[in-house]
Amino acid sequence: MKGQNGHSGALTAPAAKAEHPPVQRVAEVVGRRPVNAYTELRLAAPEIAATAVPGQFVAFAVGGPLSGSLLRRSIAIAGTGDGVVTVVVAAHGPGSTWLAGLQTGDVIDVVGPLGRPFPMPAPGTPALVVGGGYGAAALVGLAERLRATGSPVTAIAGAASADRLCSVEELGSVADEVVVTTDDGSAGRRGWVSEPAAELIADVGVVYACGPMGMLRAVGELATAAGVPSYVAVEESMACGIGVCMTCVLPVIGEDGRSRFARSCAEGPVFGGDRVRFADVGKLPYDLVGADAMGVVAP
Amino acid sequence: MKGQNGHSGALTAPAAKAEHPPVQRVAEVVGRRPVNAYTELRLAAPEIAATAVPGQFVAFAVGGPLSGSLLRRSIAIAGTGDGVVTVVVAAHGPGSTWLAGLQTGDVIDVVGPLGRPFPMPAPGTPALVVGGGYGAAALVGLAERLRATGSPVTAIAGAASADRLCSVEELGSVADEVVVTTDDGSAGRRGWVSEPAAELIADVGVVYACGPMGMLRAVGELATAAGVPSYVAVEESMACGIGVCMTCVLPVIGEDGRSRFARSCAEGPVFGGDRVRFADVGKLPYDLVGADAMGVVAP
Amino acid sequence: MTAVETAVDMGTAIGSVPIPSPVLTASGCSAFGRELEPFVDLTAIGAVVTKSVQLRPRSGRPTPRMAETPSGMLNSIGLQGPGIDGLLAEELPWLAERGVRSLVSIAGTRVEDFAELAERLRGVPGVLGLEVNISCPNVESRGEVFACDPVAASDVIAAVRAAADPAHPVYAKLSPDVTDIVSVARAVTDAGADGLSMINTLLGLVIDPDTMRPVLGGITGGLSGPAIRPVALRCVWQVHAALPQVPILGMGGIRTGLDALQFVLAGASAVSVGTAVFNDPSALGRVHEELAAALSARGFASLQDAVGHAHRPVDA
Amino acid sequence: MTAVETAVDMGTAIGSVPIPSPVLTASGCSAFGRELEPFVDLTAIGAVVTKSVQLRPRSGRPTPRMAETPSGMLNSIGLQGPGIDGLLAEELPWLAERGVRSLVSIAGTRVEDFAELAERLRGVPGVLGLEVNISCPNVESRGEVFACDPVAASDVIAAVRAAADPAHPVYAKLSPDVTDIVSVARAVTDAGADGLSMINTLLGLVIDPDTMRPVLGGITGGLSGPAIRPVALRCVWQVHAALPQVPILGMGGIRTGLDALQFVLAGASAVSVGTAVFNDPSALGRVHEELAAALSARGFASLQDAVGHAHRPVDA
Ligand SMILES: Cc1cc2nc3c(=O)[nH]c(=O)nc-3n(C[C@H](O)[C@H](O)[C@H](O)COP(=O)(O)OP(=O)(O)OC[C@H]3O[C@@H](n4cnc5c(N)ncnc54)[C@H](O)[C@@H]3O)c2cc1C
Ligand SMILES: Cc1cc2nc3c(=O)[nH]c(=O)nc-3n(C[C@H](O)[C@H](O)[C@H](O)COP(=O)(O)OP(=O)(O)OC[C@H]3O[C@@H](n4cnc5c(N)ncnc54)[C@H](O)[C@@H]3O)c2cc1C
Ligand SMILES: Cc1cc2nc3c(=O)[nH]c(=O)nc-3n(C[C@H](O)[C@H](O)[C@H](O)COP(=O)(O)O)c2cc1C
Ligand SMILES: Cc1cc2nc3c(=O)[nH]c(=O)nc-3n(C[C@H](O)[C@H](O)[C@H](O)COP(=O)(O)O)c2cc1C
Ligand code: FES
Ligand code: FES
Repeated sequence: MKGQNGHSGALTAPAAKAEHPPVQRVAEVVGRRPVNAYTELRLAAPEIAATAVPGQFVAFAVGGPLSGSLLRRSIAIAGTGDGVVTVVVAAHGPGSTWLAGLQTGDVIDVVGPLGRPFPMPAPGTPALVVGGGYGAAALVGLAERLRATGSPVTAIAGAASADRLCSVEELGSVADEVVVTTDDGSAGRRGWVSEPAAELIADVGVVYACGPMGMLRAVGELATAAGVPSYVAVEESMACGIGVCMTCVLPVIGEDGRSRFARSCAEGPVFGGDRVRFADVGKLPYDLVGADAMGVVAP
Repeated sequence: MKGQNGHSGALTAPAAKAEHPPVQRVAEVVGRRPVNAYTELRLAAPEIAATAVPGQFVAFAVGGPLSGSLLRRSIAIAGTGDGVVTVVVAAHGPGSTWLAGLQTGDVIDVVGPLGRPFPMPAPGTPALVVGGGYGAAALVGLAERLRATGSPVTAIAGAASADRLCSVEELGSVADEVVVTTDDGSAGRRGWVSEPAAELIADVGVVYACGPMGMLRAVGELATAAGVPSYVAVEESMACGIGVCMTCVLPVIGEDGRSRFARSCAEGPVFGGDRVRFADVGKLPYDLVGADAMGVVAP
Repeated sequence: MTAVETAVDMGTAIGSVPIPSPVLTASGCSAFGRELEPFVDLTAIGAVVTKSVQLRPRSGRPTPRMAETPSGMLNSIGLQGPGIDGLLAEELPWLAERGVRSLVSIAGTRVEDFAELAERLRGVPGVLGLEVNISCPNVESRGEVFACDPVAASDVIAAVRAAADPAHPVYAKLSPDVTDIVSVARAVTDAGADGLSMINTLLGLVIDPDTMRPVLGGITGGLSGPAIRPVALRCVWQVHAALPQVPILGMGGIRTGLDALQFVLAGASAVSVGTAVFNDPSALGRVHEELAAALSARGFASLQDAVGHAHRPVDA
Repeated sequence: MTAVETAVDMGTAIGSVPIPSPVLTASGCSAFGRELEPFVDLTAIGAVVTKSVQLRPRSGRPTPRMAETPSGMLNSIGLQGPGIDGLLAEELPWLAERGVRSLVSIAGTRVEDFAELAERLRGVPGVLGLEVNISCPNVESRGEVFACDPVAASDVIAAVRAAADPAHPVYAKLSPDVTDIVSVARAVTDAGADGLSMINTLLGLVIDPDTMRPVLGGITGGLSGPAIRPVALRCVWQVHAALPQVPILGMGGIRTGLDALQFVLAGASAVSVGTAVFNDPSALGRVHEELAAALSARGFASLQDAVGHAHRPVDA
């Protein structure tokens, strides 16, 4: 993977566009089950299941026919197979709470697969996948794909507490090793995923992470410091999920070494861990392309 | 009933306020079944079931937790018993379609009982009840109550076609006679309810009607022309159902003989058939109290 | 409204008149209060803001008077009401007997009408103050709405302030349908308004796809409900930023305690709940409880401490 | 967009340029069209209205850039975009190659900026006309928004009309945040606007109950979506009533064919679908089909026959 980078000395090449365009369809919920603090939903969506690649997500219309919530909710794809797309939903605000309340037989409007998949390393490259909370679900398919191309896979799944862990079993069945951490020590090692990640990073050639922003930053920085390429799947607030609204941007270093506000739905959600300017998320750094036109000047 | 009228020579006294105040509660749907073109819902709402009187209605919040539809939908009470309130819903626009889609086990926010009940005649007064479409459902409880006070009851149930008839069986089990009419002749007599009503009116001392405005007008005018007091339950567009918004008014002749815009939710929905100025519904007649302040002058 | 275990002092004031709760009804959305009795303890809320009254009884407009809109509604009632005589004879005594505070909304089409109404309301028991609905057409200015012109608006307020009971705070109710709401706010405050109610409805239109004509006989109507909340909050924010010492009665789409909290943080020292009452007749008590709980959860000892908080730097 | 059995002639025009469908994207709500390709036949819709472009590339504002609101959303993107060079080099050729019509939205903070943009767009293939986004702060007038001042607005439009390709119709995009939208409409039409796009977003604010500060870094943002539809319809109605000969591109909360029908009946000869695309990326084609079906069901032989129909007496 090293050496695939651009002119800037970055460790990663930007994730490539997905091969298949997204589709929009009404899908039936064909299964639901609680998974610790989360709800796993299985949706009959053959076109999406057939083309989705790990790292991609779907976007759901929420609230039913009289809904006053217009914006789609983006949810990572946790698995595909037999024409079925699996997602894991954490009930958070009104939209995700509504999603988590869907019952078998209900139907929902879904768009997908969206976003860019995780780039694959050279066959056989040992890989570390790091998931935080429900973020671990999105890594199961990736781990399988890595194994299929000969990569030994080590997985770390972390959460605040045991009930917020996710997909530990599934990761266990594909990864060579699964390390579990919880902030409160209620399962696995007490502490953050970054601790085992720091220990394991020397042995791998690529790192993948999905979870809260703070975790992505820690893992990304760790990898970059160790000279290991990393890819993180970010979770920015999205209005459309398809690339037309420009609400979901964050500062990302491009192939030409210049930083731009990149759409996390269309240029992401997978970005090189060394390309996301984590410290500047939510800010407008003066060296961003076009910051000058906003009246921001170099200090 | 004759002679209970006000100063104006009207045949009817205005319907009296209900004895019990309404309550607001979340009720569970404990039963649903299709009834011809309609859906009958049974709701567990003991406080409402215990105090509702025929002629009253309930108001439902529609659309679920993310709903963009704020206004309540008013639905006549079709029956009460065992702590359960029964309603019959015709799927029409988005709100009633949502209501008609409720499943057993779903919960819904309901306010009731609302509005003024049908006034009862002197015990034993022969009564004619006339229902149009789902309006017949609201008359079943009334017919029972009339029978209980010794009134012989004749019922007419009419609709555009057989599939839009409602409660014919239920009326049959309490009324001495049930006449069915359909506009297209697909069940019972071909034609409007006003034809059998005209034939039967001479034999009764009071008439009650519930259904579309045109039907109420025809029945009300028929009764008044025959010198028989009549009560009609109107269906005006309501925003609140409880009397605070003033959207649901229609021109009604008061006890003092003067006409006012009366709230169909709070002064109605039951009005004397001779008191509603049907021809002026949706208009602002110059002789309404306060029309002068609106700039409307006598022609 | 059942008491909740919270240490937050929810007391506030309309002008200089203290009220125990910052949650009031909105004019025209709770009639004269009676119908809410089964759902709300009217003595516990801040006040009943009565439906705008004019000098004479008014029939109001013919139906249809409303249309449902996405997260809101359009209305054109035409100020149906009993006139000042009916108000004084029937409605205000009913409220006063029960110890319910009333903020009386007055409306007119001439400056003198407003002044006469204010005069008639002097010393009336239970009345805590006046809200002046200036979103009415000014017959002396080709029907232009008073609230859309700083001069006409301040003429009304000056006349009302001069005629009103000195003990009655006078709140001017502003329309959002202006290019610069701060200039109107400044004009009416300079003219003597003790506070500002904001916002009234936005001018809107709905066409019936079946008749292919406007739903409302008056063609346009007033848009209210959660749909307009961001506009209302913007108005409160702008005016509080410009005139931080002027008390604001905030309204426009408030449905929950967290909605009310937004208005308080933006600068409102009290709030009115309007259209939400149609959806939930128990809304007033609920909003009070939810707001108290939200303030408590955020560490505020009193409602007053939270007023305008969103304008302060984050580290403050 | 699959063809539907309907005899209705859906053809209309932007200025004098004919287009086969009255349904367009809304500026800023479909970027430069590319991302909609999987969902919509871009050659079949009226045109792609491109995200407002300025002279220089712009990063846009920091996040958060949006907040969901009841039946709507608030946004503050800050016109992120590639600048006119990027537009001419990348986006317009992509559209032109595919035979997609584009209505190019231009924005600036000085009259000369607008004129220069119009000049640069002369004769560019695929461009059918210009939409002038005057809802931008005017740096030469203490940041007052052009669209809020009839004089500033008409200065921009006059300069654009003079500089633009004579074959390009120039549409002025109006803001609803004014006391009298008809006076702005009249001013820009007198200054040479060939049509009017209305409405842009309403100024709104949302406060985050957790941070207790405005959600958006720019404090206020633009409110869009079905929530504002009644306001948009009212603006279209008022302007069409006053200036029946001026073509209107109507927008604000259109989600269905029946919503679009309301705008047409109120006086719009074409419509833009904005925020609804976020909810339903297939919305443009669907709205076209639904509108065609609705017109057909109401006995209209052509879209043109329905334009402004709601203003006609019922017996007409
Ligand atoms: C690429 C991607 C993948 C995601 N995968 C998952 C997943 O697998 N499982 C899961 O439970 N959630 C996932 N999320 C987060 C999920 O979309 C949000 O939790 C959800 O949108 C919150 O919506 P709400 O209605 O519950 O909250 P609200 O607070 O009501 O949301 C209001 C608005 O803010 C946005 N928003 C709020 N919180 C978030 C957040 N954390 N991330 C993004 N947008 C947010 C919403 O989309 C909505 O537009 C993902 C988000 C993204 C962008
Ligand atoms: C006292 C009363 C009793 C009623 N009883 C029944 C009943 O037993 N069964 C039944 O199916 N329906 C009944 N209705 C009518 C029912 O309330 C309306 O069909 C329903 O409100 C239509 O709502 P919608 O969302 O389907 O239509 P929409 O067109 O979306 O409604 C939009 C708005 O218009 C109002 N509205 C539309 N049509 C009517 C109408 N016909 N009457 C009153 N308001 C209307 C709605 O309440 C809503 O506020 C009754 C109405 C009233 C006032
Ligand atoms: C049906 C209805 C009637 C109203 N009548 C009046 C009125 O008489 N006087 C007045 O000042 N405001 C009136 N309003 C405006 C409200 O008081 C309030 O300012 C507005 O509705 C915004 O608040 P809301 O969104 O909470 O309803 C009315 C609003 C509605 C919906
Ligand atoms: C995210 C977003 C970005 C927008 N960007 C622009 C823009 O660049 N230029 C412009 O003229 N209008 C812009 N608008 C306004 C829309 O073009 C449209 O006028 C408004 O949103 C109302 O229509 P709608 O309710 O269908 O979205 C934007 C709206 C949204 C929601
Ligand atoms: S969510 Fe709309 S551009 Fe990314
Ligand atoms: S529906 Fe509100 S007063 Fe009757």
